[in-house]
Amino acid sequence: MKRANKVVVAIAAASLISSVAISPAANAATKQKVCVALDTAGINDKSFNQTSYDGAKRALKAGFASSIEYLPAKSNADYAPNIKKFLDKKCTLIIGVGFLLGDAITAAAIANPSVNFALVDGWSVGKNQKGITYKTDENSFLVGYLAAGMSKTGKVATYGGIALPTVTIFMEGYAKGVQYYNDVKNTKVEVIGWNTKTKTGTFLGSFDDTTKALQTSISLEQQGADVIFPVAGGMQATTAANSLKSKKSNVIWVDAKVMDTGKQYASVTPVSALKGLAEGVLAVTKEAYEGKFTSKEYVGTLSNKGVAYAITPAWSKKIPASLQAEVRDLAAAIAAGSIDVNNA
Amino acid sequence: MITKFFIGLKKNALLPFLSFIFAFFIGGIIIVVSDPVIMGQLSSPGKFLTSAASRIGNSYLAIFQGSIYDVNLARESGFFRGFYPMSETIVTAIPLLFAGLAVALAFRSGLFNIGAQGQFIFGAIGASYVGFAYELPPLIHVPLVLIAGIVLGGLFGGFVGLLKAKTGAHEVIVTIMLNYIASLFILWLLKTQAFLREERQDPIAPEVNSSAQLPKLLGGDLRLHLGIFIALGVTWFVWWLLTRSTLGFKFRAVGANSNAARTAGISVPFVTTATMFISGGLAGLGGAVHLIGTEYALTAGIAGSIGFDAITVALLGQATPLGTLLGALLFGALQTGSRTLLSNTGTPSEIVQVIQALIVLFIATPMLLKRVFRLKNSIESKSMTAKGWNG
Amino acid sequence: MPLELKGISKSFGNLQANNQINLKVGKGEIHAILGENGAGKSTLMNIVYGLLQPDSGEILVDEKLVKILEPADAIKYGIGMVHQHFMLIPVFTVAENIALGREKSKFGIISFAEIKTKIKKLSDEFKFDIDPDAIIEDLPVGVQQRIEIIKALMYDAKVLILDEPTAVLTPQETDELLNVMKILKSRGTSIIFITHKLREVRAVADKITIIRLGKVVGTQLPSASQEELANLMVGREVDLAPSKAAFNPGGNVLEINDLSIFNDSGRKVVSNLSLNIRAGEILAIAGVQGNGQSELARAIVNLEKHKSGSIKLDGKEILGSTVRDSLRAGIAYIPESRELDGLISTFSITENLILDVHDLEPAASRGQLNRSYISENATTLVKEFDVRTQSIEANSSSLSGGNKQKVVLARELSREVKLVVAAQPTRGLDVGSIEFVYEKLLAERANKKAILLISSELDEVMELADRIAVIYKGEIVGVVDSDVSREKLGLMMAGIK
Amino acid sequence: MAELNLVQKRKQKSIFTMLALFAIFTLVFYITSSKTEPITFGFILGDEFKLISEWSVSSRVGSGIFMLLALFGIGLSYLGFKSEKSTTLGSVIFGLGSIMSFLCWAAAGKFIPFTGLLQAALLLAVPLIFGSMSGLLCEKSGVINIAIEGQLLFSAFISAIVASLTQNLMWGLLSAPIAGALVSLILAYFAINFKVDQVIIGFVINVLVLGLTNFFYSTLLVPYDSTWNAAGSFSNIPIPILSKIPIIGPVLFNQTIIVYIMYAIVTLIQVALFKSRWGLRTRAIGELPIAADSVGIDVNKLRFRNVMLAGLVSGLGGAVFTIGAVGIFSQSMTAGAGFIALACLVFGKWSPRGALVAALFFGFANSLQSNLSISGVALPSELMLMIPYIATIIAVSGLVGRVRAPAADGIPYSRGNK
Repeated sequence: MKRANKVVVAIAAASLISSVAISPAANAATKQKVCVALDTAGINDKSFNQTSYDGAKRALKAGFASSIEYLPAKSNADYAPNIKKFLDKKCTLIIGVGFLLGDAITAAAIANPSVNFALVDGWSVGKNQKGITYKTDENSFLVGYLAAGMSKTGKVATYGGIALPTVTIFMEGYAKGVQYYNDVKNTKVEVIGWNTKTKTGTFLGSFDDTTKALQTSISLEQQGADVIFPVAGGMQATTAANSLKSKKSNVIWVDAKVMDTGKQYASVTPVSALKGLAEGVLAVTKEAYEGKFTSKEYVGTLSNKGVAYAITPAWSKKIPASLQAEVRDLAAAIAAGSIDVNNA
Repeated sequence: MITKFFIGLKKNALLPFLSFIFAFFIGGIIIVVSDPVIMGQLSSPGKFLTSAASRIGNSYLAIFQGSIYDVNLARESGFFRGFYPMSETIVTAIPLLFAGLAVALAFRSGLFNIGAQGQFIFGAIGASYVGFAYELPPLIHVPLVLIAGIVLGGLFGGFVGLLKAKTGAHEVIVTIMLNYIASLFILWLLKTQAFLREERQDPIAPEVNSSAQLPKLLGGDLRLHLGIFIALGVTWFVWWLLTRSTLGFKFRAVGANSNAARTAGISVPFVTTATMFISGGLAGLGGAVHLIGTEYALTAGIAGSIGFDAITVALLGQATPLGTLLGALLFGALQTGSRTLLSNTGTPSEIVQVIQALIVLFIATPMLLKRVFRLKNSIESKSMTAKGWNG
Repeated sequence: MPLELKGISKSFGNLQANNQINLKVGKGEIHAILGENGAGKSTLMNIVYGLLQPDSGEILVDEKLVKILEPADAIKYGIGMVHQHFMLIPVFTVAENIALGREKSKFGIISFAEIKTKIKKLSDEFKFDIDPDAIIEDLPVGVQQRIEIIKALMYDAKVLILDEPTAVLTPQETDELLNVMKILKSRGTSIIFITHKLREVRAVADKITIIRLGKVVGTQLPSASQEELANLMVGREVDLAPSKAAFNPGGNVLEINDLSIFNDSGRKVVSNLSLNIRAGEILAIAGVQGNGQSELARAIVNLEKHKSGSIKLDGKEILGSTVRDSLRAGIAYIPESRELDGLISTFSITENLILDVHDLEPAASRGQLNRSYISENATTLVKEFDVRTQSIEANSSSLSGGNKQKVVLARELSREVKLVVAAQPTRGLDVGSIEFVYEKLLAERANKKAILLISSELDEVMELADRIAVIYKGEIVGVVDSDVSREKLGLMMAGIK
Repeated sequence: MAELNLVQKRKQKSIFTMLALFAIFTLVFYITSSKTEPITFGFILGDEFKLISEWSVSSRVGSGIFMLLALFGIGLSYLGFKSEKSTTLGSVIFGLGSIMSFLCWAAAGKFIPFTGLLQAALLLAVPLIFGSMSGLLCEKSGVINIAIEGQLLFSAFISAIVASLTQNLMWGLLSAPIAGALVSLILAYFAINFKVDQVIIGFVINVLVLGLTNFFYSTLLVPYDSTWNAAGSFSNIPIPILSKIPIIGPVLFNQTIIVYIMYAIVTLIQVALFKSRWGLRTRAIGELPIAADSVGIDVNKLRFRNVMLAGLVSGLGGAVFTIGAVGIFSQSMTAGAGFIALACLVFGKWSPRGALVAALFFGFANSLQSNLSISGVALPSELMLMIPYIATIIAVSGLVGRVRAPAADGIPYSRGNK
C-alpha cells in the first residue's frame, strides 16, 4: 500500500516536471536561449565578464530568457569554437563579451542569419549583430568632477590595467571631469596617471599583477593623490585594500557598485562609476524576447542609464551636499546633451 | 623512411599510457573533493561511491564527447557530423604541435626553450603584417606569410642562442624575460597606426587578406585547414633533421655531451645559435599558421598559453617528433573536451591543466609508475634532460 | 687483526668486479694490493669504506663482525681512505675541507681555530708545510694528497687505505710518500696500499695480495721477483717493451713558439713554451699531473680559449683557428678523458666513429648523413681496431674502458693526419689494451707521423719516446733523450734542472 | 704592470666601458640637454625626523652633479684597480650616479618622491627576495629550483584560505610556509628520490600548482568567497626611532611583520651559509657531493632537508601576496615573480647578498618605471614596462657573463654511480 502510494507520487512529480519543461516549448515564440561567450578573463573577473553574465541571469529571472549558458575562453583561439558550440546547442541569442570576440561573432552572424548576436564593447554588423557600447566617459566625467571636489591635496589619480580603448575612455573622461571642475571653480586640481594631451598614462601591463597594483597605488599616494580611480578590473580591490590601510586616499570603484562587488571597501569608496553591462545585456535580451531585435547599436549613456554613478550609501552624508547637487545637475545636463564631455 | 618513422612507437607506448590512466585517476579524486554535494555524502559510503563514480564518469565522458566523437550531434545531424569535435581537436593541436616541436628540438640540443611563447607571438606578428598589408595571389601570399613567421620567430629565438653563445647568459632566464617583452611589445604594436583597423581604436589588427588564409579542407563549419599538412610536413622535417641530417647530428651531439662534441670539432656556439634560430622559427611558423589558419586577425592574446603548453607537450612526447605529435593531439583533445566538460557537468576546465601536469609528472618518473603498478623493467624512459646552469 | 675481509663478492650487471675476496691486514702492516686496471681493487676498497655494498661477504674490524653501510660507519671503525680522485672541494679552504663532517661548533657557528692548530701540528710532524687557509684549487696535486692524508689522520684512522696514491707524484714525491707510510706504520697504523706499480710495492710493502679479474690470485712477500709479481698480476708473460722501428726523423711537423695559456680565472697555466716535433718522432711530455700538459694538448687543437704565441703545423699557423679546422689540418687528438671528451655515451659506436667527420664526404652528402657508408665504416673499423662489442649500434657506454679507447683511436687514426696528440692514452687501461695502444702509436711513428705523447707514467714515457720534454708549472724544464735516468727525470719533474 | 691576467683585463675593460658610458651620458644628459625645468625630489613620507623635505634642482644642473658622482665612482674603481683591490664600490657609485643623472634628465619639471621610490622598490623586491632565498637554499645544495613560482603561488593561495577560514592572520602566516614546503616535498621527492631531471620537474610543478589553484579558485574561493577568500592583511608595524631615520627609516622600518621576518631570514642565511656547520655541509654537497659523502654526510638527506627549508622560505614569500598585501587571493597573482626571483639568484651569483642586491635592483627598475610614468614622463606605457625585463637581460648577459653555479647543481647524487 505504502509502496503504491510512493509510486503514484513519483509519477505525479515526474509529470509535473515534464509539464513544466514542456510548456515553454509549446509557446515557441517566447522560448529564448541566451548564451554568453566570455573573454579570457573568465566568469569570476569581478568585471565585464561577470557583470555581462549577470545581465543574462537577470533576463532569466525576468522571464526574457528560458535558459542561459556561458563558456569561458582559455585563449583567443577558443572564441570561434565556443560560439560554434552555442550554435550547436541551438542558442537563439548569442552574446560575445569584449571586442576581441568581434571577428568570431561577425563570422557566425553572417553564417547564421536566423540567430541573434550581440557584442559587448563592440559594433553592429548586418541585420543580426548588435553592438553594445557605453559612453563611460560620461559617468567618469562626473566622478572626476566629484573627485576634484573632494580632493584635499589638490591631486587626484587614475591608473589602468592595459591601455585598451575601453580602459582609456574611463581615464580620459575622468581627467576631463577634473578639468571641468577646474574651469568652473577656478582651481588647479591636478590629474596624475593620465595625460589628456599625449593620451599616455600609468598602466600595470596586466590585469592580474597584484604586487604591481599595490605598488602603483602607494606611489600614487606618495605623489600626493588622495582620490584614486583604478581602471584595472579586479585590481581595484588591491588599491582599496591599500587605502583601508594607509588612510591616505579614497578609491572610485569601477564597473559595478562597490556594495555589490566589494562591500568590505565601502568605507574608502565614496562613489562607483557604473558601466551597465548587465543592463545592456538585459535590454538586448528583452528586445529579442519581444521580437524587436534590430542591429541598431545599443549605446549605454547617462540618459538611458546604461552608464551611471552611484554614491556609496555610507558616504551620502560625508560628501558635501552642494558638491553632490552639482554633480547631479551636471549629470542631467550631460544626459540632456547640453554639455558634451569631449568638448567641455 | 616512413616505416622507420613509426618504429619505437610501440616500444614506448606503455609508459605514457599508464601515466595517462594514473593522471586521470587523480584528476577524478580532485573533481570529487571539490564537489560539496558529494563530499556531504561521505557518511554513507555506498551512496558516496556511486555518486562519485558517476560524477567522474560523466566528466570524462563529456571530455570524450567534446573532443573525439559527439553522439548527440551525430543523432541530430548525421553520423559524420559527430566527428566535428575531432576536427576541433586537430585544429587545436596544430599550433601546439609547432610550438611543441620547437621546444623538443631545443631539448635535443640540451637547451630549454621556455620562450616558444614569445617566438610564437613574433611569428604571428610577421604573418599578420604580410597578410593584411599586401594583396598577392594565394600561391605566393601564403608561403610569404609563412616565411615572415619563420624569420621573425627565428630571429627572436636566435637572439637567445647568440646571447648564450657570446656571453653565456642562460637561455631559461633570457627566454622568460623575452616572453614578457614580447607580450608587452605586441600590446604596443597593436596601437600603432600600421596595425590599427580603419576607424577603430581597439587593439586588434585587420584580418589578413583572403589570399593569405589557409583553405579549409572539409568545408562547412569544420575548421580543419591546410595547416595540418604543413604541421605533418614539419614534424617529418624535424624528424629528418634530427636523425638524418648532419646539422641534427651536431645538435644531438652537443645535447648529449657538449664537451665531446667540442673536442670533435663541432662548434657549440654555432649549434646553440642555430638550434635556437630553428626552434624559434618553428614556433614562429606555428604563430603564422595559427593566424592564417583560424584567427586571421592579430590580437594581444593571439598565443594564449600555447607557448607554455608546448613545453608540456614536448615533455609528454619525450622530445621526439612523433611523441610531440601525439602529445599535441592529446592536449588538443583535452582542451577541446574541457569546453564540453564545463557546459555539460559544470566542472571548471582548469582540471584539464591539472591532468596535463600530472601526466607529464608521471612520464618523467617511470620509477614511480613501476612501483605503483609493480612492473619489472618493462618501462623505459628516454633520457630527457635539460642542462643545469653550468651545462 | 685490525681488518679482515671474508668472501667479498660484488657484481655490476654482468661484470663480476669482486669474487670471493679474502684479505687480512695486520696491525702496523703495509699491505699492498696489486692488480692491473679494472682488476677490482677500487671496488673492493669502496666496499670497505662503505661507498659500495657487497653482494655477499663479511667485514671484520678487530675480530668483530661489522656492517659498513656508509662512510660514516667506516670512519667510526677507524678506517680512513685517500681516494684516487681526491675528495676535496676545490673552492673550499684546506681548513674547511678538513673540518667538513667533523665540525666543532658553538651555537651552530664553526670555530676553525682548533682545527687549524691540529692541522699545523700534524703538518709539522710529517714536514708537510700546509697553510690551512689556502684554497684547494690553487694547490698542486702533491699537496692536495697530503691534505687528504691529514684528513684521514684527523679521524684517528687505524687502517688507512691509499688508492693509487703515487699516480700523481714525481719519483721524489713518491719516495717522500713511502717514507710517510713508514712513519705511520711505526706508529701502529695499518696501511692498505693499492697500486699497479711493482717497484713501489717491493720497496715498502710487508705483504702483497694480487688481484686479477676480481679474484685473489696470490699472496706474496716483497722479496718476490718483479717478473713473478707481473705474471701473477696479468696472468701471462708481459713484455711492455715494444719493438720500435729505427729512429729516422724527417722535417718539423709541429712547431710551438712562445705559447702561453690562461685558464678561465685568468691564471697562467702554460708560459712561453716552445717545442718542435719532427715527422716519425714521438715527443713525450713528462710531468706531474696539473703542470699544464693537459692544457698544452688542448691548446694544440684550439680547445683552449685564452692563449698567445704561435703553433705551426707543417709551417702553417693554426693557433686561433677553430677546433674543426685544426683537426682537419691534420691532427688526430686523443683526449685525456674518454668518457668526458672522447665519446658521447648515449651515441652508438657507429655514430661515435664519425663524430669529427660526420659532415664530410663520404659520411655525408648535401647535409644528409650517408647511413650505409657510416655503418660500413663502423663495421670495418670495429674489425680493424678489434673493438669487442655485441653490435655496432650499441651505445658506447656499454663498452669497457679499453674498447672505448679503441673506438677513439679508430676514429682519430682513420683520418689522414700529420700529427697525433695523445693525452694520457693508457690511463686506466688493462695491460692488453695498453699493448694495443703502444702498437698503434708506434705504427703511426713508423708511418712518419709526428706524435705528441702526454703521459704521467714514467715507464711509458721512457719506453715510447724519442725525446722527452719535462714540464713543470707550465714551463719546459728541459728536453732530454729517452735514455735519461729515472732519477734525473724525477728531479726535472720537480722543477730542478 | 707588465702583463695583465684575465681578471685584471676584465676589470680594465669594465673601467673603459664605464668611461665610454660616462661620455655618452654626459653628452646626452648634460651637454646637449636643454631641459632647465627643475626636478623636485621629495624625501618625506611620514613622521620621520626631517633633514630636508624637498630638493629642487634644475634638470641640467642635477644631471651634471650626478655625472660628477659617476666620475668619482670611475676614479675609485681605477684606484682599486691600480692597487689590485676590488673595484666593486666604484662601479656601484658609478651606477648610482648614472641612474640619478638619468632621472634628473628624464623627469625634468616633475616631482619624484624619492623615499617613495625606494619604498616601492622594496615592496616589489620582497617576494623576489623570499623567492631567490628559496632558490638559493636548493641550489647551494645542488638541486635546481625552477618551481619557485609554484611555491609562491600555492602558499599565497593556502595562506589566504587559512586566514579566511580561521579569521586569524597568524594562522595564515603559519600555514604559508607549510604550503610552500608541501610543494617542495614534490620537488624533493621526485628530484632526489627518483632523480628526475630537476628543471623538468620544477616546470611541471608550476603547471600543476597553477592548475590546482585555478581549479579550486573557481570551485571554492569564488562561490564561497566570504568564508574562503576574505583574509585581510597585516598592518605595518613602525619600529620606534628606527622608522624615523630620514629616507631609509620609513623604507626599511615601517613594514609588516613578514618583511621583518625577511630581514631575519636573509641575515640568517648569509651568516649560516658561510659560518655554520650546516652551511659548510650545504655548500659541500652542492659542490662535490661525493666528498661530503666520504666524510659521512648523508648527501640526499641534507639535500632533502634544504629543499624543504627552501619551501618554508618561499612559503613566507607567498604570504606576502595575500595576507601581506591585498588580503585576498586572485588567480595567478604571483604574475611570474618566481621566475624573476630565479633570475635574481643567477644575477646575484648564487650568494645571498648578491641575490638580495639583484632583487632590489629589479624592484628599483620596476619602481622607477612606475614612478616615471606616474610623474608623467610621456613614453608609451608598454615600452616603459619592458625596462625591468630588458635590464635583467642586460644584467645576466653583460654584467654577470659566465657565472659559475655550484658545481653539482642539478646533478642527482647516488653513490657508486660514477
